[in-house]
Amino acid sequence: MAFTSHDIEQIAARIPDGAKIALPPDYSGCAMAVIRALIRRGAKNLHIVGVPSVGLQGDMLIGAGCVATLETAAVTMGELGIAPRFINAAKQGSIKLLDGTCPAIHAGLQAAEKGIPYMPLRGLLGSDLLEHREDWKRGENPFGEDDPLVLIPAIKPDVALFHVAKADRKGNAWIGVRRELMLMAHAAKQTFITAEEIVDEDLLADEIVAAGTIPGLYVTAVAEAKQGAWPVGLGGRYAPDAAHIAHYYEQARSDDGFQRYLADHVHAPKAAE
Amino acid sequence: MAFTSHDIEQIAARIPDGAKIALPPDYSGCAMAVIRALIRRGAKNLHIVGVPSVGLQGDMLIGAGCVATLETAAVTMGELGIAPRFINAAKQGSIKLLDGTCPAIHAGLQAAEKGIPYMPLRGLLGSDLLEHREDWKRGENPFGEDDPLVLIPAIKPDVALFHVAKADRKGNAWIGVRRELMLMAHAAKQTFITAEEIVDEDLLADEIVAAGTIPGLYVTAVAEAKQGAWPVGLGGRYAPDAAHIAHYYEQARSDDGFQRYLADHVHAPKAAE
Amino acid sequence: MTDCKPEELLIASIADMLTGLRHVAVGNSSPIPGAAALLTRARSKGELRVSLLGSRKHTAFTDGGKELFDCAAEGRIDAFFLGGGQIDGEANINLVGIGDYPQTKVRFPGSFGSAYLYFLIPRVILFREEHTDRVLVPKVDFISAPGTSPANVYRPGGPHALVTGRCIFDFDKAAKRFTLRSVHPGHTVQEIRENTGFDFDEPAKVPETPTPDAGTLALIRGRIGEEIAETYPAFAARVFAAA
Amino acid sequence: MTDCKPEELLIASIADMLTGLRHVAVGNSSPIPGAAALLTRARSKGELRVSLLGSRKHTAFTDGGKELFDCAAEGRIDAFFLGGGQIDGEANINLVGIGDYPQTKVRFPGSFGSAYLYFLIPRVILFREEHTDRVLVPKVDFISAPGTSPANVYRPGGPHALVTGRCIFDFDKAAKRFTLRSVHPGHTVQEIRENTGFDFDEPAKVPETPTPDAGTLALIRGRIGEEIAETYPAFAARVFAAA
Repeated sequence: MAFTSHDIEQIAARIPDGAKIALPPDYSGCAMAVIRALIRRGAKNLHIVGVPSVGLQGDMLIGAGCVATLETAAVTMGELGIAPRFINAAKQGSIKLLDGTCPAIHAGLQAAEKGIPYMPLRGLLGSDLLEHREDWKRGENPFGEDDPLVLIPAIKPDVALFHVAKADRKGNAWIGVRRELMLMAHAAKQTFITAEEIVDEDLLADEIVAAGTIPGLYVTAVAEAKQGAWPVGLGGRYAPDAAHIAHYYEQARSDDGFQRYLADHVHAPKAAE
Repeated sequence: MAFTSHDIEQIAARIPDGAKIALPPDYSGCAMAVIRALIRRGAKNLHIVGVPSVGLQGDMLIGAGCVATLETAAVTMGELGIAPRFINAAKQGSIKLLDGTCPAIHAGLQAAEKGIPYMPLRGLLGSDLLEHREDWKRGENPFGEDDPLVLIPAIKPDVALFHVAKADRKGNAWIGVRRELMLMAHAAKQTFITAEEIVDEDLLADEIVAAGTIPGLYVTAVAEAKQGAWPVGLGGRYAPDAAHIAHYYEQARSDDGFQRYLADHVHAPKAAE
Repeated sequence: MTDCKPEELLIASIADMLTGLRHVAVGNSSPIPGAAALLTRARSKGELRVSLLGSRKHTAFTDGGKELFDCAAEGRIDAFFLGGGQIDGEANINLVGIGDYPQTKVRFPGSFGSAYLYFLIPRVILFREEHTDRVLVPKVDFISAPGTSPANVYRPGGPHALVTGRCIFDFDKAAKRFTLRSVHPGHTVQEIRENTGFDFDEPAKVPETPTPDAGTLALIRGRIGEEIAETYPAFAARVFAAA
Repeated sequence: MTDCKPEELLIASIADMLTGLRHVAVGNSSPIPGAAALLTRARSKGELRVSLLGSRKHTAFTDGGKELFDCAAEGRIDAFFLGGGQIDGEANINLVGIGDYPQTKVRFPGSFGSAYLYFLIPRVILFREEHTDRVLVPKVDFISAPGTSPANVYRPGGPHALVTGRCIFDFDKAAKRFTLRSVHPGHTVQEIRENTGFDFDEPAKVPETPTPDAGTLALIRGRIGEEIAETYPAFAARVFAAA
């Protein structure tokens, strides 16, 4: 409960091997600086939960061998195409895939947020997703007749990790309309946040700002990280670095290229931070 | 979907007799001017859902004979004591009581918001609430063993009705941290809102304001009502009119007194509006 | 000692039960528990977080009415307070009414969140100043929330103690019984027996509830009085104005 | 006629399918459906609401990632668009991969919200520019979302039409079959048969897809081009720059 202030490497050190880690899509607020630090520290056996999909973060962690299980509605690099290291791992069968669908991931996190073991959901019946998800169950609507439903178990991440525009010294973090980040923080056991800036004023003091703020109550630690979402960008602040992402996409299409990318941009001293 | 601008009496006219109507507690944002208009138009057989409890609005509607069913976690006049017309009706057995508990009301509305027939919930087992709620069911956790749960059916109000500080000409309504109002709007078939002021700017245009705003997508009609929450007050804008509420409390303790209150403050031409 | 008001004794006694916790929530219309939580926070050097419902300043929820309940279900709230129009010897509480439901002879406001929070928050402190056999009954007429549950019911939470204007009881979940912990100064065990509708255990020698020391009293009358006045101005004026 | 680009034909054709609706949502990476929805909105005099995912200006959600799905489940979205790495003759769609799951030979990004929205949104328009027997297959290798469901499955939504770079199909839910509605100018029924992996019905005489009139084309190239450029600048530059 006691909120602490950290640097990037400290946060990466506090995310243990084997953790179930919830990550947002590229457009929502990605703590890319921590992702690079996780690769530097050689994180292993992570269980990634894409909320509800995952982009560059997932591809990099998979390529660097940090991932054992991937639970997501999709892995996408947007208009560039399909995430290359993810594709490679899927074809090789080197990671366990828990293919899902966006609303089921949100529902699983909402179940964790409410402390209930599962959430019933419409749709899904007849999908091969349901065939392959041994953790999902079929159920019946107890308030109807012959009305099948799918029951999605709670998703309780060990860690939620994301990047925001602004946090304060009490750990309150402003996310605006990106409420999936609040859901992640509510559902997860620990929440680590990077912020473009850490401000002195209390973000909960102003009623307008408070409406888009995660209370520090849910936040384990915050680190300041200028351009912390680079290269994927941060909505309302800075655009994705399209040239760099295209460079990544080209490099990551081969094993060697990906290793060169890591050497140049992740392991190189203070590459981007 | 097409949002329209109305006056108070028009809104009251569009809330039909027999409607299931979701109302917030006194501290959240009460459309008191519409409540008085509903009494003036002689609304009948309303099913009130307190989200999760209800105060003066409920007591007035019950006293005026507008209510057939009351579904709520509590009826309270705060520190004054217990709502007098509610108590009278409970003792007389003149309205149907669906006594609930706050999280079950929120869960029922969330089920409606998600389009699912029910939401499982912890707690409640062994409570006499469960014994008397024929619409609640007992269930088992399909992901556990010998782990009983309570299943709360979706609460889908015909109408959500509340008061906000600010709305714009597209029906967007700013509610700040009062997210239960957003849940009500999501869950209800129609949402009627009164606002202290209707502004020209688009409340969704600014990223900070947008975070606390219900999109017009969910709003059926908005009416401007200055001091629209009088006498219960509007958080951040004006305090409850404690003297008036105390006067109500005294009057409402007798049938005659309550009728005098209605004559003076509800039926009197433009009493408070 | 003699100038310690009953409210101050209750505030200090409850505050002691909250020491070492991380997060205490306090419901509406609860000035004494609220002041107690603020007192513990003041002494905790920032370790205790307090969520005071109804306060703009001392609450940090931003997700609407459901957040308190979700937060409790997530295991993020360590202590809470519940009252009751009736409380019985098995710690069942009744916030609905006296007589046959639904047409009760006496009607209370309703169960609020009790039927949920009593199950999920580890340390629920029952608080009711009025200590009479009208309130403390052998068996409640309506169980808003039960004091205990069968072993298969998910229940990390439950009753920790019962604090009244006359004494403090501890609750033993296995035995489903209250035990008198201490009697407030000026009250007696016999008086408590006479005014309690349920049977309870008591130690061979029943201690007196300790009164707050001078430092604690000064803190209550100073900073805590100011902090609680934001939410409960009438209470603060009545109890602390002449202090 | 001859200066109508293929993208403009598709935009106008899809827009016609949205006339009279109240709310159309468009997923990410969907410039042509997005432009179509904006075109219908422009002609609807404010009656149509468009939620364009990925757009700051043309979307109005404020409740996070779940809101699109909740909104669909509440019945507040009338039309949506889905694609597919494979689409079969029963309108099953595959967004996962080709070959045996999980170690597929070809892997697609994943199912996104298809397994849900296909059930709940009344008018789902399948859109895939590439019209080959690689995409339009007899039977998908993996069903991300099925085209039809048994009668007892809650399913207010489902496939309405399939729009490709060569033609438009209607879908008959009872027969579980596509019927050719129209062939785009410059294409033939025979060519479509050859490039479609599944069997489909066709009317005695297959009409040509109507090209947009001058007013519509001007609207597309003017206001719609500007509006869609906010979210898809590269697409807008490529299609509308020389217009």
